[in-house]
Amino acid sequence: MEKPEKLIVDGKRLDGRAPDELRPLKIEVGILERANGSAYVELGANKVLAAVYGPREMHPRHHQQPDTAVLRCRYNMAPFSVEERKRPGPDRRSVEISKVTREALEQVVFLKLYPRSVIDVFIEVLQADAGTRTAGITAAAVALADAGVPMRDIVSSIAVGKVDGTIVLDLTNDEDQWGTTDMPIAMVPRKKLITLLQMDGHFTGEEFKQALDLAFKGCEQIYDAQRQALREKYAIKRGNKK
Amino acid sequence: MEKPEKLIVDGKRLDGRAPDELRPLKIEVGILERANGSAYVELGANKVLAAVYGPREMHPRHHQQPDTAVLRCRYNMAPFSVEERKRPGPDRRSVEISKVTREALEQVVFLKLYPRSVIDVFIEVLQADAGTRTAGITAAAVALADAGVPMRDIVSSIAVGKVDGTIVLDLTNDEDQWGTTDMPIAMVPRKKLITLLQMDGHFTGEEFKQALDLAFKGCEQIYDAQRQALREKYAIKRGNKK
Amino acid sequence: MEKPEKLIVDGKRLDGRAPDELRPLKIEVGILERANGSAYVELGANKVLAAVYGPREMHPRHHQQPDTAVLRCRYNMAPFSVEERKRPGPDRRSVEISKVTREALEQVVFLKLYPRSVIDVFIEVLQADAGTRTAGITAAAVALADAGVPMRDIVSSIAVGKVDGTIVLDLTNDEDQWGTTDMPIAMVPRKKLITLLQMDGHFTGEEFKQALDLAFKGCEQIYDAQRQALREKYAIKRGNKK
Amino acid sequence: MNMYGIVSSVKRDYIADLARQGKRVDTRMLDQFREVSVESGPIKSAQGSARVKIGKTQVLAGVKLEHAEPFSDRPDNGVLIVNAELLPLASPTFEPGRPDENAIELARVVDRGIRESEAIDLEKLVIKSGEDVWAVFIDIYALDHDGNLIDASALAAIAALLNVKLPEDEAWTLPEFPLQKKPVAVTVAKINGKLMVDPRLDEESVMDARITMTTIEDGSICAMQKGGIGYFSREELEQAYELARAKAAELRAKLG
Amino acid sequence: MNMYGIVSSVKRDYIADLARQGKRVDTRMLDQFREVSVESGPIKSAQGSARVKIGKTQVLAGVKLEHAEPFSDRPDNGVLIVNAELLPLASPTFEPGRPDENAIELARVVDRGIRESEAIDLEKLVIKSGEDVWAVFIDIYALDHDGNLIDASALAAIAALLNVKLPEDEAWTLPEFPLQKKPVAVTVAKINGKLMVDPRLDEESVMDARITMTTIEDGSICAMQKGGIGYFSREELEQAYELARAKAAELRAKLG
Amino acid sequence: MNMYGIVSSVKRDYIADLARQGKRVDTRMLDQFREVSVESGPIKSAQGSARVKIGKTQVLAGVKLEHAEPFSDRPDNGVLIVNAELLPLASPTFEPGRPDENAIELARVVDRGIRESEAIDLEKLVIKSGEDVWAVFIDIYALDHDGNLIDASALAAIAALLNVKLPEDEAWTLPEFPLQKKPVAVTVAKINGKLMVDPRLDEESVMDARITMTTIEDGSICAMQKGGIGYFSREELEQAYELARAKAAELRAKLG
Repeated sequence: MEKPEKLIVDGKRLDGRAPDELRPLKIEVGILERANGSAYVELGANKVLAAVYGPREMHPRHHQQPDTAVLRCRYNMAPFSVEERKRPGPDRRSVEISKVTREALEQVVFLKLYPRSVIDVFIEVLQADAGTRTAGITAAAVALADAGVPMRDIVSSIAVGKVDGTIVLDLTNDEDQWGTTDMPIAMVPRKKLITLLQMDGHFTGEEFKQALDLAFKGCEQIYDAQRQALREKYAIKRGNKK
Repeated sequence: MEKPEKLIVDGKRLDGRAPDELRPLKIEVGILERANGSAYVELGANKVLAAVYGPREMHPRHHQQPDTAVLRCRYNMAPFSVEERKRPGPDRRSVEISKVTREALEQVVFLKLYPRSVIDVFIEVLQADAGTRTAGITAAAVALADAGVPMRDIVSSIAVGKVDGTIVLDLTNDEDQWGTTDMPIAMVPRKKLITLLQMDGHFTGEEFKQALDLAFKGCEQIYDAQRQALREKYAIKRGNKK
Repeated sequence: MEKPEKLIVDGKRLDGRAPDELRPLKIEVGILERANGSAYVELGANKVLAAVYGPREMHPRHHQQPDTAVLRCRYNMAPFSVEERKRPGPDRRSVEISKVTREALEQVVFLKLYPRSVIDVFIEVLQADAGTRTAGITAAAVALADAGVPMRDIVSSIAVGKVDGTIVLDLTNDEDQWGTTDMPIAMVPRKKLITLLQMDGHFTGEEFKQALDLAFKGCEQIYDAQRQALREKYAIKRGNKK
Repeated sequence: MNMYGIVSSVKRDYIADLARQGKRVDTRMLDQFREVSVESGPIKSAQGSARVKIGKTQVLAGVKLEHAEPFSDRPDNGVLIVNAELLPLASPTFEPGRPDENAIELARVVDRGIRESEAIDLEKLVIKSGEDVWAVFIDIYALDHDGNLIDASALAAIAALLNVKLPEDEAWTLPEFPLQKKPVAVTVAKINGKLMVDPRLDEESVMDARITMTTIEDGSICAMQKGGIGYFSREELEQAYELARAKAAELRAKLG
Repeated sequence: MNMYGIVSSVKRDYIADLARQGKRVDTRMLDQFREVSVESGPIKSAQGSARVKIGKTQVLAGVKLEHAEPFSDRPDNGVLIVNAELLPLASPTFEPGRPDENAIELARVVDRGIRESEAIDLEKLVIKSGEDVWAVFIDIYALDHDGNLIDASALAAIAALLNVKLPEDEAWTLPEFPLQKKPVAVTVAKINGKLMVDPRLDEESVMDARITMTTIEDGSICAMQKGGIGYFSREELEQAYELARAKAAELRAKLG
Repeated sequence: MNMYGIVSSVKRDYIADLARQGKRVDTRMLDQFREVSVESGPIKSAQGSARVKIGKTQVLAGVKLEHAEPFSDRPDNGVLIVNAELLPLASPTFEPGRPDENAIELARVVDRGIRESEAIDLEKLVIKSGEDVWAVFIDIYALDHDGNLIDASALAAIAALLNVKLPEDEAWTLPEFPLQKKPVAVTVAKINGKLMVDPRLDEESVMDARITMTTIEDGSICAMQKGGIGYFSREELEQAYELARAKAAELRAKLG
């Protein structure tokens, strides 16, 4: 797509959203048979799958930690998830995202309960439209809950940014590409503790504060949807057991 | 070479063979000093070397199996074995052939006799003219016998195919390239048990049956040549010992 | 640079040196904080850093030798050390140089004193102008001494070669590229025992002998400078301790 | 690594004993598939895509079309590349990293079914002879592995090809994607001497051997692949062919 | 692997306890850097180079300019590539081999600071649109790791860019290298609830989390990166920003 | 990994003690090679090939000629590439995988002998200056390793070059392959202070050091490579040169 003249017209974004509005969000829990926990997230045109294996025995053994479980995360994009086919295998971007994803999640997981173990989080981006790392974290947190991994709370994640001088929530690919600033963020929404923060582009100090405000609002909506999805899954399960 | 108009003229193939005729076959046993067993096979213009090491201790140890030996096979082509120089190292084709080769041989080897051990089969194609995987299996079976590895029986292998509508034995490169169908097969000839079967091209059900008939005939000839080569080697050895 | 008409004019080389003259040499000891020993060598436009870690426990454990320490060497060139940016990571040249460097140093180190240990020598070429492998060995020997690793003696290293038919000491890049012969050498200068010798180009038997003569002279100068640098470092240290 | 996981020896004996009686752990007939569903076009970023479920096994396939140079010995042919990823998401025994021998075999079996049946008319994919052609990338993504990944993958691949929309590219001048055949793979497992289709994961972990036969509309065979360390007799192969042919027709009907 | 090494639990408690009191192991203030020095042009084989020392931490950066094809989606932009090597020379915990996640993160944080601030006017690096542009390679070489490699690397990178001499190449027609901004990264560590700049290695091994903020001359932010498993509150982020902005000005002054 | 294997300490002492007396395990003289044979052209798919046996050591070399771009700093030179594979077939200590330091050293020693002697007139291999040249690939295949792979490989390489038939290619216009020298490598091993040629594998596992000297027809040296952790004195090097020169003439005679 060519660069559009304006990304915000009459207070509305190209897809009709208000600046502080999320894209349509769908969260499904437990959609995979083999994984110990799984979740599927659609956020606008993003389609992201997360699966959790573990706690399970760590191999090779010399990677075991005697006093704690190890959390491992892999973020990966399907070759067909983007405009130009992506060659399979990790690249520098996915290695970095895997690292910050792990750091975003690790704080809430009670790893000490499972010494010598490993908990694996696998995130697969099936279709991408900006915000895949935050959708991945959102999905991973739900998958961890689905796997029954004990956690302090759920981590919720979204991006905010600046487009045509306006602070906006949940950028699309066009807004990311033609806008000024992208700031993915993850947090424990109840306590407002930020576990992931990256940013590139341009923010004045004042804009940064506005962006944080909007991020808190966005993550609360994500958080509600995560809990709702988990409730539905487990309500149904309990219902079935009767 | 350009595609020839016909690959079979007056019932004879381009190299003068009848449809059910093997190329000239030569099998030599024990031609390498360091390997525990070895064999060299020439089948037409194919030149293939196989060596066996083991049973020997498996390293690294965590790959050891407590109740059985592990059979490993590596099929590899020399850079100079084909028309256009092949880059050294495994490619997808050789990884697959290594796998089916192992599966073709494993059934006949008494692996349970050697717990915690490994038996390595290395196949090197020095000059290639279609049928290298089957020549490799034929050579590997003889090398296993030469290494003194206990086996139920010997595995014999050959390809059959369809060329100009005729079912033929032991395709050359030209026949493989310009013909319709290639079906490599391996078996324990005495009991007619098939341990490798691949096919690509086109067969009706009826042609498939004809091809199996021809494969059984071909493998019997291979089997005779394998036993003959082993007899000669060990007859001479016994002779020398007197 | 274009090939110059002559590399030696009136007995002087392009940089004004006599055939048997070293380039300006600077050796600094202990310039890194974290390494157990380190040295920095400037030889003409070469800038080479060497660091030693160990003796330390060898990981992974199955690489431990029960009766001796293992010496490992890595020679590496910075991407910006040469005219055309060098891609990071080992290439065939650096793998070979790492091997001969290890073999040049191993003889003088009392490895048997540290069973199950490893001593790591890391050589980084920051700026290159021919003779980097010999400058690296010279630096590594000083770094080993700085690390307090017990050694029979110090290894000294330099290149000799043939340029415009003259045997010369310590070739520059231009001389290496446009001259005839390059012969890097390393030795224990006191006992005149040669621990590294490579050569490519052209030598008659007589020229080889002349080149050896010059190499002995050159290595003695290197040896003096190495000892001087170590004396200064440790004299100052002792001074400071008062 | 064994891609079929491990079952306890009790379960192993149970499955083998059932097979001897012509029965299966999930009460299916020997010649009966689990429930099969084909969803077309779930991925919009691909030119074509499909998700196939066979029981609890799930495979996603995506097709991308890109400009490429033809292979030097085939200047007048488009390029077909099939890649398979056994995602660590799909099974506790799958590990991240480059495709292992199981993933490579899977990709190559699917590739041969499509290539050898001439399902795609590759000659129609030439833009400029010897210089510029369309490359068809089929990426197979195993999402959930409960057995019979080969049949699920082959079906997802052909379904994704059927779903291909034309790329928005000036060089594309064909009225439609030149798909001319629908090859379908059917894998027959042998357990305790009995042949059965569509092995579940626990059956795969017990089977002696498997044979995959890919057939086209007229019942002729375009590709075969035996796997596993066991053997087949001649009679078993002929019986497997009859099974494969009959079941392929059923699966092909799911392609719509 | 943890790139911050291990300190004893006694030292860990000591550092944490000091932090609670607003103190540090080396008597610095929380908002105080160690001694910082910038040496320009130590490497003549690079077009630009700089060696930065922050306390005992040493980083060398070299810039090479080479002809390259532009990326197909940016035909009118030069190419910027930042690579970082955590040399095994620099720390007992760094191992030879391809860059690990720490080296990759380091390179990408430096890259974003330069790229997003538009420090280099990439459009001026085009030689022939869509065909030939200048590629700017920044290679970061960590020589001695005593903490805060990110700030040292980012400073070395911008200092090396400032040091760039024009290549002797016919295609080079610019009067000078088009550097138009000086982004500076400042990393703020959080230990026991206290924020501090320029963590030493032992402080890094104890810290809960870190946040790197890269700012330009006017104090605005061009890049941020949180690291570590801890969290930041909103107030902490705002406080970190004030620290980063103030300290960046100090470091920028070292660039001369 | 040590490529020379392990011998028992009893055998080690025995070999060293024999050496002291000027004797060898297989009753050879110190300056005596095992039986050497050179078979030309065993591989028809190569443009040139040779199989060399030295005692029980066997090496196969194949030459392929292919079109290539010249290196940018050598627009008027063909390209020479030497690759060596220490096949796992050849020794229980050789493992599959990318060439290790021993294989790389072997290839580079052979390469330097050919390159530095100017055995091939690379300028004659230019088809179009700066654009299209012949690349000469020499692939060395170690089949059976009973010691002295370097000499066997170097001899196989030059024998394979001598065997080169002209490619059937329009671009080939030379009357013959421009081979103008026959460099021959001779490796001298030092055991217990004694120098000897053509070490067997058990001798290699005991030797202190080795030196390979590659000489051409007039006895001058074009390449040298010392290996092993031992040392050589000046006198030993001069003695080694006399051995290498004399033995090279013997080996060269085998090239026919």
